[in-house]
Amino acid sequence: MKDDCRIGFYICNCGTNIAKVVDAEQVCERIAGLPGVACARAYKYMCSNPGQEMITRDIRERGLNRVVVAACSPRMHEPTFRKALEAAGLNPYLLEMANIREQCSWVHDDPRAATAKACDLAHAAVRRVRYHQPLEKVEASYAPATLVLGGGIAGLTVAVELAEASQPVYLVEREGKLGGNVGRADLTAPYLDSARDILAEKIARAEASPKLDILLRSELVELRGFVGNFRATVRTTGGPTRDLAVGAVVVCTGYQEFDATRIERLGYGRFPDVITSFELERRLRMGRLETDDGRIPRYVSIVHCVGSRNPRYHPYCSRVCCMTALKYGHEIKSALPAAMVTDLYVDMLSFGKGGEDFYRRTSELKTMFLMYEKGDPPRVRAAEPGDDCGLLVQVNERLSGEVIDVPADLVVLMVGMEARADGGDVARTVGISQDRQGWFIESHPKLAPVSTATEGVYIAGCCQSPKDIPDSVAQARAAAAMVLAHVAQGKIEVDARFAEIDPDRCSGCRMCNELCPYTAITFDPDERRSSVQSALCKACGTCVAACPSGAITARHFTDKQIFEQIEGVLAWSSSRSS
Amino acid sequence: MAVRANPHLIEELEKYGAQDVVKCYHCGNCSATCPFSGGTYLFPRKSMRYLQMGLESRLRATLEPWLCYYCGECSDQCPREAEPGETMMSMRRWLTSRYDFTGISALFYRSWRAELIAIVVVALLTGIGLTIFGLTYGDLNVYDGEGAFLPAAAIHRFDWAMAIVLVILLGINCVRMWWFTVGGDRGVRVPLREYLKLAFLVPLHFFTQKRFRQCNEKRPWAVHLVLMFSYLTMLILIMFFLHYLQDGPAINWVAHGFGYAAALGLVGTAIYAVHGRIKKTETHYRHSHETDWIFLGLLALVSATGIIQHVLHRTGQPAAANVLYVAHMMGVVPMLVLEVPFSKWSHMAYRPLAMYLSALREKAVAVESAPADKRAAVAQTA
Amino acid sequence: MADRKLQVALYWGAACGGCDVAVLDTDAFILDLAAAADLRFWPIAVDGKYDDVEAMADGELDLAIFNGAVRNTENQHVAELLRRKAKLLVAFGSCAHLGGIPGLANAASRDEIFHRAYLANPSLEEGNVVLPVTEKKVASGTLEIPKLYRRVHKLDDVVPVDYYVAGCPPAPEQVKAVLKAVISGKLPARGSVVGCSERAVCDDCKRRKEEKKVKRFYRPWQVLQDPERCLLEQGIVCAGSVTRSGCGVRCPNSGMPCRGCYGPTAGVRDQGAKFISAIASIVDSRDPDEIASILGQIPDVMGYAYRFGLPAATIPGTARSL
Amino acid sequence: MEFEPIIVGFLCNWCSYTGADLAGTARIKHRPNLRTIRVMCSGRVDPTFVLKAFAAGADGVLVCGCHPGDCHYIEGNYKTMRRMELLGQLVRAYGIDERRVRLEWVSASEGERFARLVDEMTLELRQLGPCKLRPTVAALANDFDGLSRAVTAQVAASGEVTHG
Repeated sequence: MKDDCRIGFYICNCGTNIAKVVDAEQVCERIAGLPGVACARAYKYMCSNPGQEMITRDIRERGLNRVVVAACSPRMHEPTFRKALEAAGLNPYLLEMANIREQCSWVHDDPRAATAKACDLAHAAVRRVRYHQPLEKVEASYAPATLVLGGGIAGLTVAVELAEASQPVYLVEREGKLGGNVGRADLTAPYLDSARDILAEKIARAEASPKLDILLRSELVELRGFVGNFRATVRTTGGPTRDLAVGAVVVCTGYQEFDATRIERLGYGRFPDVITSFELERRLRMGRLETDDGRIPRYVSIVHCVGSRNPRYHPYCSRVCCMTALKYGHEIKSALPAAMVTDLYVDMLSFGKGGEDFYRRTSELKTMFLMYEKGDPPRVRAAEPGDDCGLLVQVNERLSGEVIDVPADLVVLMVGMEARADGGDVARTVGISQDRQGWFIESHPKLAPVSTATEGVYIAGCCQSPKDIPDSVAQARAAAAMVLAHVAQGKIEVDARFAEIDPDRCSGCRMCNELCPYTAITFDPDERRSSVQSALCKACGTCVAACPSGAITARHFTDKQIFEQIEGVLAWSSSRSS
Repeated sequence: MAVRANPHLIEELEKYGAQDVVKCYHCGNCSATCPFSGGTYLFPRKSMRYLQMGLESRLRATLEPWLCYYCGECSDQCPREAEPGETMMSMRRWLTSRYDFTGISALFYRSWRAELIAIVVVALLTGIGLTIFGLTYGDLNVYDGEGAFLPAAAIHRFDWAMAIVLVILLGINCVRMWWFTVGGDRGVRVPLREYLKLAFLVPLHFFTQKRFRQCNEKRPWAVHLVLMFSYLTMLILIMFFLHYLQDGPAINWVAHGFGYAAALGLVGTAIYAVHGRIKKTETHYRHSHETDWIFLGLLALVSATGIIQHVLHRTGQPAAANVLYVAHMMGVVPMLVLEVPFSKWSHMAYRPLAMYLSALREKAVAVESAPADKRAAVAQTA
Repeated sequence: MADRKLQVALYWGAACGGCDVAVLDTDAFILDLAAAADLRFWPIAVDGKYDDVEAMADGELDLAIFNGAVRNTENQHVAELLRRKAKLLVAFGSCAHLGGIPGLANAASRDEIFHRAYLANPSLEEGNVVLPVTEKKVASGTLEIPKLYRRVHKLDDVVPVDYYVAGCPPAPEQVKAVLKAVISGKLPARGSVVGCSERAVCDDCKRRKEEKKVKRFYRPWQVLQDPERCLLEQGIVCAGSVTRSGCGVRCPNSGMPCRGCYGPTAGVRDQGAKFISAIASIVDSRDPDEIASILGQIPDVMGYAYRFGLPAATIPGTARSL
Repeated sequence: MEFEPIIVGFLCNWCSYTGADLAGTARIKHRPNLRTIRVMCSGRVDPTFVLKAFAAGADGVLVCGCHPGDCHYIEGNYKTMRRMELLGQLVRAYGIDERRVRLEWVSASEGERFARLVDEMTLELRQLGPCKLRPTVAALANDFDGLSRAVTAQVAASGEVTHG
């Protein structure tokens, strides 16, 4: 234990949120008796201004050099209290919080047990904070250029926004032309604007911008470095391989459509008149809405949720199919007024601006809506001789419990969106993570929707999750704004929490090298030592746990700090404490 | 076995007067507000759904439209203004055309012109026939007694002949209705005993309209009851006591009392309905199908000519009375021949029958869904 | 110091004798030692009694070298005795340092060990069961034998230790280095492991190290090894990465995986736990069943993890032995 | 009084700790037996921590991370999965019931699941009773005679004992 510690302990009542279950005074009394604790106080709202000032004053007047706050979750107010320490000139990392609200008073009823638990958590925090060290943040420069992966609607938007703000942009597109999946659509829901028009405007702006370098038939093969200082290797088919210096990367790699042959009963691939939504879009664009053998369809059946919201394929909603299906109702009815359209849906999700109105307008076209059970898609079979249609779609109608045969000449499958099959390669190359369905994960689902776990790498559009054009564009512009904010500053601060390798202890065993998901660990073959590039490190601590020489330290999560915490939580409560 | 959907079903129903069916999104407010909806008969929502799903065969088998009296609560409560009440009405028209084996009903409902032409043709035939008959066997100047232009006994025989034809036509349609809803449904087995036990329901509902009374609004029931009893009274008078009304000069005040009351009822309710439909005073008067107007027109015509010819007769103007009598018959005959089996008036048979059939279905369903042990117990006692 | 010869005692506790042999293995140096020091007590080589040691003044010995673990009352008695009489006490070899091979006894309970040794030993003659007792009255008085503790302890569990010499046994060069340091008086910081590296065996191992991803583990005899490449990368379970260097990479250089006798490096609290963490980290699979089957190829995890140091582990023995 | 086990929990910052916080904000009541220690990733959990917790008197250890494939640090939890597998073998060798060490995946949205997990583990540990590891640095026990009696009694039953 460090002898020179002067710890200030503060317990928050949080009005009655904490105090109604946890006896704050008792916790205060017990903590006050621990070695190194210079003062222990309870207050009604520690996060309030007077609460923070209490900490600041005590640091100045009582010479505190460590602070423990027992209050809400550190995910809530750790930044607040760190600022209070900074205000008094104390390094913010000399703070430790004990979570006695979310993980104690809010979830327990018995005051005795809750108080005992709060004591243990506070005790652990006090023991831990003794081994805290002042940490300094690291600063680095920020290159103005940005690499945008994917030339769909999201990528185009990011690139155009940045280029028109006079920042250099490299737009990397794997295909030979820009536009992505939007380029495959005819009209868009709910206002029935032409997708072609939407794209043409963006592409024209992109091509006109002198700051924008469009690299078609190209792929990112390697990304090294860290935020503000990336080196990207881009390979162009039949062209040069370039090494680009960029400050940020925006991933807009989009989605791929669900393979409808996977759901056998839909008959896709077996019946030529069972087509996907993209195939219908193509026919609509060509103005030839007819069956495979060139007849005018009298009955069109649209099957929703193909691959989506089905536990066997993808559990999520692909978000655009309902509106697109409704759009087909309009398009078919306007092209063929005599045709009858049937929508076989799971739930009609016509959320968002204009959505419900669009649904109402479609239903007024006498579209027949039949609901089927999630996980029980309709079954398509050839019609019987004498029927006035080519196919019969059998559906277990959910609202009525009836098994219904729907006549159809054309069956349109609303194939859902799925993460690109090679999304894992992209994720590994740029160092971001994927969820179980393969979508890229954002930093925070609500508060940081375009950032990722790798600083300087952003995501926008459908590579993050299925979304419609307005949402993709909004996300793309958000990502562009994030990049511009950093470019404007010209430099970045790297979090002080990262792993460090002590070169005097490293044995060069290379055990850690492959463990780092961010390739922050490099091995110097001459010195036979590994080292961590701090700006790349995200402080997960996986290498620390693995280092057989004990040479890697996780700043702010050291072995010693955690050992102290373990002993701290058990010292009073364990049935066999020594 | 799968049911075939008919995507054109809504379009077809629209020809019978359905409106805004597509607006319905099955929230169920209509069924919640309906005082009759419950148990195994959940409407109008279920029928609306059948309609939207294009399940023609299911819709044909349903009795639910007949259980509705169009109080209009559902249409008032509908958040989508989908007019479920009016849709139920149109379904009754459509069902009537399904029960009718001749196809005439379907023709009339879908084309008011066809109905009007049929009425005019029947009216003219009646007029011509009666005029020739009268001139051949009687004297235009004689209204009653010997040598009467249209003697009561002859009219009586004519009435009975017509009634037999009507009963046969309607009877066949009623059998078809039974077959569509109960008899032909393999899932429903009704013991013969129940048929007998519940048979009383037909006259009960016919005469009391007691179900109609359960609507929140009592006035439509009262108006309908007055109309129904007036009509019934008139029918009985005509079928059995025509000569009391026609013969003179002695006045049978009992028959006349009934006659006047019935005439008053008919005229009053006709005026009430016409006024209501013009001013759209009540929800069920908001939408008027052509057949509604034709029916009211005939009713008004028949009532008016009936009263006038009676007044002329009693004021001693036999020739004028006879002319009006022919005109009256030119209204009555089409009304009975066309309206009763093929159009709106057929509901006087279908409604009470529907009460009976729905009760039977409920009995059958109850047997089906009874717990196994209970069924075993029933078997043992049997 | 030059005018007075160094007063030295050597002792073996629960040990195999290998450490004493290691001292003798210093060849001609032993003669230098004899010239520079009076070997006052060394049961394996010199005749003597505990009474002789007890008769010494406290602190009379300059150096006491204790090898072997503390297993019974006698071991503890001598450890305390030497601590009192010697200025410097050195825990010599893996047993004194960490508990050593005898420490593996902590995997079993004392009852089990007793039962095995006296009742279920395959070499026992049938019907001839002899059980020891701690005290027996005979004509001349009471005879006693030392009492066996529940579990094996390392030396510093019993008495404060000044220096540690790691190894099973310590390499002769190391023995020389330690003795020379004491003779010359140039001593490192108290409590340190003398004559060793601060890094792991890998640091001194000349084998080539590349990507560590293992799909299958082997016993050394199950696979033809690449003599140039890291053994662990070849799936041979080598403890070199979790073991302090100083031995001269004796085992890996001769084609055998390191077994960990030098104990953990200074930065590691628990050698076995680190072994588990490191070895498991490099398994190349994401499928729980496959992971279980790959890791199931390592027999006797506790034996691998704590071959030389169970008494020094965070949990120094199994639930049965504690 | 019923035995109340103490469980030490190592929760990853991004999924499980957030999930535990969610249980709090949603006021999903659960047993107060868990003592949580926050780590950035379950991959930080050195097996030493688990052994240390038992040595310090814990009755159970719960390690929670993001679901496989959902790791905030891409694949830290896979390393945890492997370490906990091998650690499980060691824990068994130590004679500690495997049910005392649990690795569970709790996402940031699974407050309910987290609460259920704590209750479930608490109940299970109650049935198992206290973890029978004695304090690591206990006084040297000296009951050789007791042992002798136990074994002697066993052998006496077979009737062939000689004292040497």
